[in-house]
Amino acid sequence: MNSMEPAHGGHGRPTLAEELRRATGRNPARCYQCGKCSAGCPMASETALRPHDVMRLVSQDRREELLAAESIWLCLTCETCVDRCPNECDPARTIDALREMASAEAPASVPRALAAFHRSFLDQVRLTGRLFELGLMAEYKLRSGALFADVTAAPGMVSRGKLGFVPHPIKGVKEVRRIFDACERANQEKP
Amino acid sequence: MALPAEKIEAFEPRITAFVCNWCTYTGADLAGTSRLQMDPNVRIIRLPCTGRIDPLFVIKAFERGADGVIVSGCHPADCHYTSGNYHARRRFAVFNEILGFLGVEPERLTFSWVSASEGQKWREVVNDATARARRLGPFDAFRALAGRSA
Amino acid sequence: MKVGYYPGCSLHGTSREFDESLRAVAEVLGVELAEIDDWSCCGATSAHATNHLLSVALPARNLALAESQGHAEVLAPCAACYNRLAGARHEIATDAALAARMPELIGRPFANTVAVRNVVEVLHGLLPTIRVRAGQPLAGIKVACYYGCLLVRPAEVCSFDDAEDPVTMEEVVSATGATPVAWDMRLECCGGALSVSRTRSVVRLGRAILNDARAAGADAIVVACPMCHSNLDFRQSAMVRRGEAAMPVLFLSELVGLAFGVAPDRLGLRRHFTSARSLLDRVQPPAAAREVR
Amino acid sequence: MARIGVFVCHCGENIGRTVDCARVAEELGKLPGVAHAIDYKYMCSDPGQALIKQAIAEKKLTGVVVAACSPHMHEKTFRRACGSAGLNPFLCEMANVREHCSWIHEDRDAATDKAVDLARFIVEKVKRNVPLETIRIPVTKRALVIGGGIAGIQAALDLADGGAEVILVEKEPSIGGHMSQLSETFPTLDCSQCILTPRMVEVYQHPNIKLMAYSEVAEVGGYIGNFDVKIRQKARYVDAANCNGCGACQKACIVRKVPSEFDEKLGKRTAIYVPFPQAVPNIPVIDRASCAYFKAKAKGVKKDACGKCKEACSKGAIDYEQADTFVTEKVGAIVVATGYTLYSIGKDQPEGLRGYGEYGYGTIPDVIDGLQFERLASASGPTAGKILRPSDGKEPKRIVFLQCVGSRDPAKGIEYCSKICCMYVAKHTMLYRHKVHDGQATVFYMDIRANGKGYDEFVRRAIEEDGARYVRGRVSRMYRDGETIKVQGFDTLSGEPVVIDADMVVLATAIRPQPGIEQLAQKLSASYDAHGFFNEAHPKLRPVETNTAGVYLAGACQAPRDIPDSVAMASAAAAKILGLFSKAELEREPTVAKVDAALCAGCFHCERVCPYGAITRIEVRDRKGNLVKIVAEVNPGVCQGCGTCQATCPSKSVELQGFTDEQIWSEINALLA
Repeated sequence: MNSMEPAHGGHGRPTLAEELRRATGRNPARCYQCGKCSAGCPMASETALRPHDVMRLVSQDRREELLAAESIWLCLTCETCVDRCPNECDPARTIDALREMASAEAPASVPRALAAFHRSFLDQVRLTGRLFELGLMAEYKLRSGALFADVTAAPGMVSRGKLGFVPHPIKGVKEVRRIFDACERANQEKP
Repeated sequence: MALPAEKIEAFEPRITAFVCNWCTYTGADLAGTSRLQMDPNVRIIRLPCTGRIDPLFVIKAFERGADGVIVSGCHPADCHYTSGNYHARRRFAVFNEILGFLGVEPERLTFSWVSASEGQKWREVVNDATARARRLGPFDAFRALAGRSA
Repeated sequence: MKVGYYPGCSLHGTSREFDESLRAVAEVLGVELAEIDDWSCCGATSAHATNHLLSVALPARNLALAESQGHAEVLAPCAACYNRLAGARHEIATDAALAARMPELIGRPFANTVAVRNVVEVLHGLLPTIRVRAGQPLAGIKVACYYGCLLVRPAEVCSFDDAEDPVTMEEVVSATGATPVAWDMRLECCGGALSVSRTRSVVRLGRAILNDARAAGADAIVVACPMCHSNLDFRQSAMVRRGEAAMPVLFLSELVGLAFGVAPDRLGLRRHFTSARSLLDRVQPPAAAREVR
Repeated sequence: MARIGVFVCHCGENIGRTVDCARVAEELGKLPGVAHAIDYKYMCSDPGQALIKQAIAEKKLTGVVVAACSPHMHEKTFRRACGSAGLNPFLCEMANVREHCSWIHEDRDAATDKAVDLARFIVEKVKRNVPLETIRIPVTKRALVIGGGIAGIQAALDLADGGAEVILVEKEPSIGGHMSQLSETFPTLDCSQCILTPRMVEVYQHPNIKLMAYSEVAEVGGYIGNFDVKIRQKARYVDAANCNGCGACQKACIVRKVPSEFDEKLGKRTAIYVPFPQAVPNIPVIDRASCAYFKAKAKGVKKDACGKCKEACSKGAIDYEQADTFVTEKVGAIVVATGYTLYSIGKDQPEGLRGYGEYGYGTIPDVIDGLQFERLASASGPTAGKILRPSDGKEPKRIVFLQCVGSRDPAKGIEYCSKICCMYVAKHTMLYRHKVHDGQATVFYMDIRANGKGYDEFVRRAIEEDGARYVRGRVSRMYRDGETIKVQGFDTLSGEPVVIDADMVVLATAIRPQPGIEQLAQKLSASYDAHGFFNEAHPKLRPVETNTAGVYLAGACQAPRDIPDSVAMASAAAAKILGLFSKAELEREPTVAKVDAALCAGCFHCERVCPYGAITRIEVRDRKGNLVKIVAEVNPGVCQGCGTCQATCPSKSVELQGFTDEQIWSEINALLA
């Protein structure tokens, strides 16, 4: 093995920690498991894996387990963990990067509701350049199957003038679509 | 400008090493007590500290027939004199660029840290520098110049 | 004073009253909000969670637009937009390789020169004027300033105030004549990112915030984020239990507007799901001289 | 013309096996200036040395080159031999043909060629060697100890008992340092004051110790054996010679509510005060900033300024006109024992540090630090040893202790471990339980570092016998909820978030060097690390020395240290100094730099690069006394001989003796045979 190559986890590919270090610019090995991130995490009481658990599994190279975990999709990206981490780790950014990897490598593991939400959101933006919230809701409900979950919402929204009308695409919508394409291409080209 | 293979065989480069007394000289001593065999092309000149090494020494060595030069001292933070090696590092970072300007291939100068416990590393430095000089061939730019002016 | 204005999608939709109240307040303060022509969505949480490059490129397009339209700074009232725009700006400023890629990626020249401001920061910069223009209508009203997370974190991006002990929103509220209360939950996340997809988490988090504000004696909660607002306002009926009083949730610009004597309807207060009536009843009738044209 | 003798050693077979020693001698003998060249089986043996001595006498040699083993092995041997034969020892040098040649090569021809080269270089060098004299420096057998905490006290007593005179300088009104504030000490729980105060009195009474309390080091000049130290004695406004320590002035003082530094602001003192009853010396000082007399004077009040203490003093010792005085002392060695200060979590921080906003920046009442807890637990403290909350005087039934506050927290600016907190927190939980039997102590920790004799047993005892609850995790946030403090943490061992209601919180804040340490280090030309701790000369082999000869370290000025460590360092420093003082003169190798004042252009690049501060500036004047120029001069007592100045000097006017440019050039010139 060439010593110049990045660390391997004994399975012929870079370790998860190494990949995340490249993606986030922060070294996951800095985590010393003090738990301060999890102590301040607003979702800690609901998730199976707390931020420090995620960092721990990263350091143990438990890729499949992490990418399949629902917990990474429950992060609110409130960044409390980032600001309070004593050792300058970035659990939120790490979780973001894991989500990206999960979407690419294990799309089936992405919780349906969330995948639907993000997909609907981005499709809206790609389509018109902006987010049209009524459109988002309709599409989200169709995709997630949660057709009646928020059924109280829309009528009140409309009567309060909150949802507006279906917008025209912005002038630069083609520009926005090009950005989407370019970013997706760049992601696929990543080793 | 690499030499053809048969000439590489015949050419024995001369290499001068300027080393500090406390780390690299002692590391080379350790290589000796450990009987680590290495290329016999390197001649050591002992100085108290890499901080004492004037870049002009290096130019002078090339002028006097060296085909390669090694400058080696204590690792950063381990200098016997606290900071001499830092001054050396700064000096040689600048000097490296000047070398090219002078017409000396920068690969002919090796700058390394070898501690008193790194006999093995000293052998690698010596063998690498020798192999590099062998590949680059004799350095005769100065010699030609000296011959003309003499 | 003229400032580039990036309303973002929410202010054109569910948080229309944020836009309306902000424009009304800006008029009184003599601030011209120059909307960035042809702005597009910042990508918010969804780009952030799925494609990091996209989450930088989408804001970058808007910053490039602002740049080409001659703005030195841009106001992004929505905290999510602010966070994404400021975050992208910071990331590009600290990553030379990323900066080099940007123009090609977004198909525009881009020098990353535009500063990103949030609404608290901008109003805070106008404190003396607010003090002068505010009458006494809010005297005696106690307000819980809720920062949430996107406005102050991460500290290296949102450096306009101390991430753990911010004071700017309280100072703006004091300038309006209302009284900020001391409370503990002002920096805790309301769960905005899961607002649609996981309502029960949002209810749990929101309830804790409402309870703490109530315990601190607040008459209303003031926010500067459409997501916090929609969570605490729209979903409040699910958060409160029988017998607990409703807690009006106002945008900071709405509160400032009330202090200026702007009519509640012009501030969009009727669009709220949780009635602000209990609060409006306590607002002193605005003096005629203060009525805004 | 030089007459060099070359002596080639076979080292039994060690050299002779691969190097043709006879050929080396023969080749060297052909060189111009070589008057004598022989080879011999064992040059270092008595007969070998005799050969050298004999040749020096018979051939009138002007230099000797021994081609043998490493100079690190036998340079001293051969130089001594030359010296005894009447040749200046520094005219003898070695060529290393064993470690650097015979042992690492197999090809006999190549090895022999190389040996000839190596010896030739040295011959060319020795031709340019000049006789050098060993440097002798007189030693003043007095030591200065800076800092009167336990480390300074120990160093002063050890030195004084060893017969050296000592000047002990302490910036506070009394010696005793932080140790005098402690209640009981780990791991034995013996009373801190009970073991410390006798040592303080001993310092005061020791005939060899001159105690200068309420004083600071202003300037340091000179070098090892010969320092000149200027000391500022701050005005006490009390005449020490007349004061009998009766305390009447303090009873009379009308300003009674100044927060006491000794009690960490938990207690009060008067404006004229001694920090604590056992203070040494027991002489009060007037704190100008809070004194009614000085305040009135500052406002321009002409008469009727307070003056109560002056009226009360039967000895007439109060002197409002007293001013700072300066004295200069000559000492041969200096011990730095300036100790530590505690990091505080407040918003205002020195450069490079950040406070803890998530813990309320120190604004939440009843959140105190470790030293404050020591004062609460101390029988001589403001609560007479009762554990009471500062805010309302109630006894806290639930105390939470937080370890690693500031320490091991690069995000706040400190990455190191403060070393003593694990132990004193365990001690605090014990003291608490011993005083509040129904109280519950909870400790948030990351790791327990109890690596001393009896240390781990001590922590176990806190947990097993005294009921301390240890939670492994850092606290994310702390906030006030009525009278209780909510402590929001995470138990990483059970994997659960925890919120603990506390009546009081004690923060084990990081140990930092004393403020102003950088300025002191600069005065001493000693180096310090990124945090301001002094650097030891070598982390393993020279732990109590600095890289400035004659300056030593003891205690927490070098890194966080507990009492046993500090005392051990102090005794070690004292032993080093007593060793230094055991000689009438210091002997130094003459390998030091020397400036040619005629050539020096006064650019002072050398001054900038010298790691030892050995360069001073001197004025060159003409015969009429007019200033011609300012040039550099090397202090041979301070120079360690690295030669960095010489390589840096643009005008080539500084030379390292023994390694002059001429000597090195001639070695390089010899590259081409």
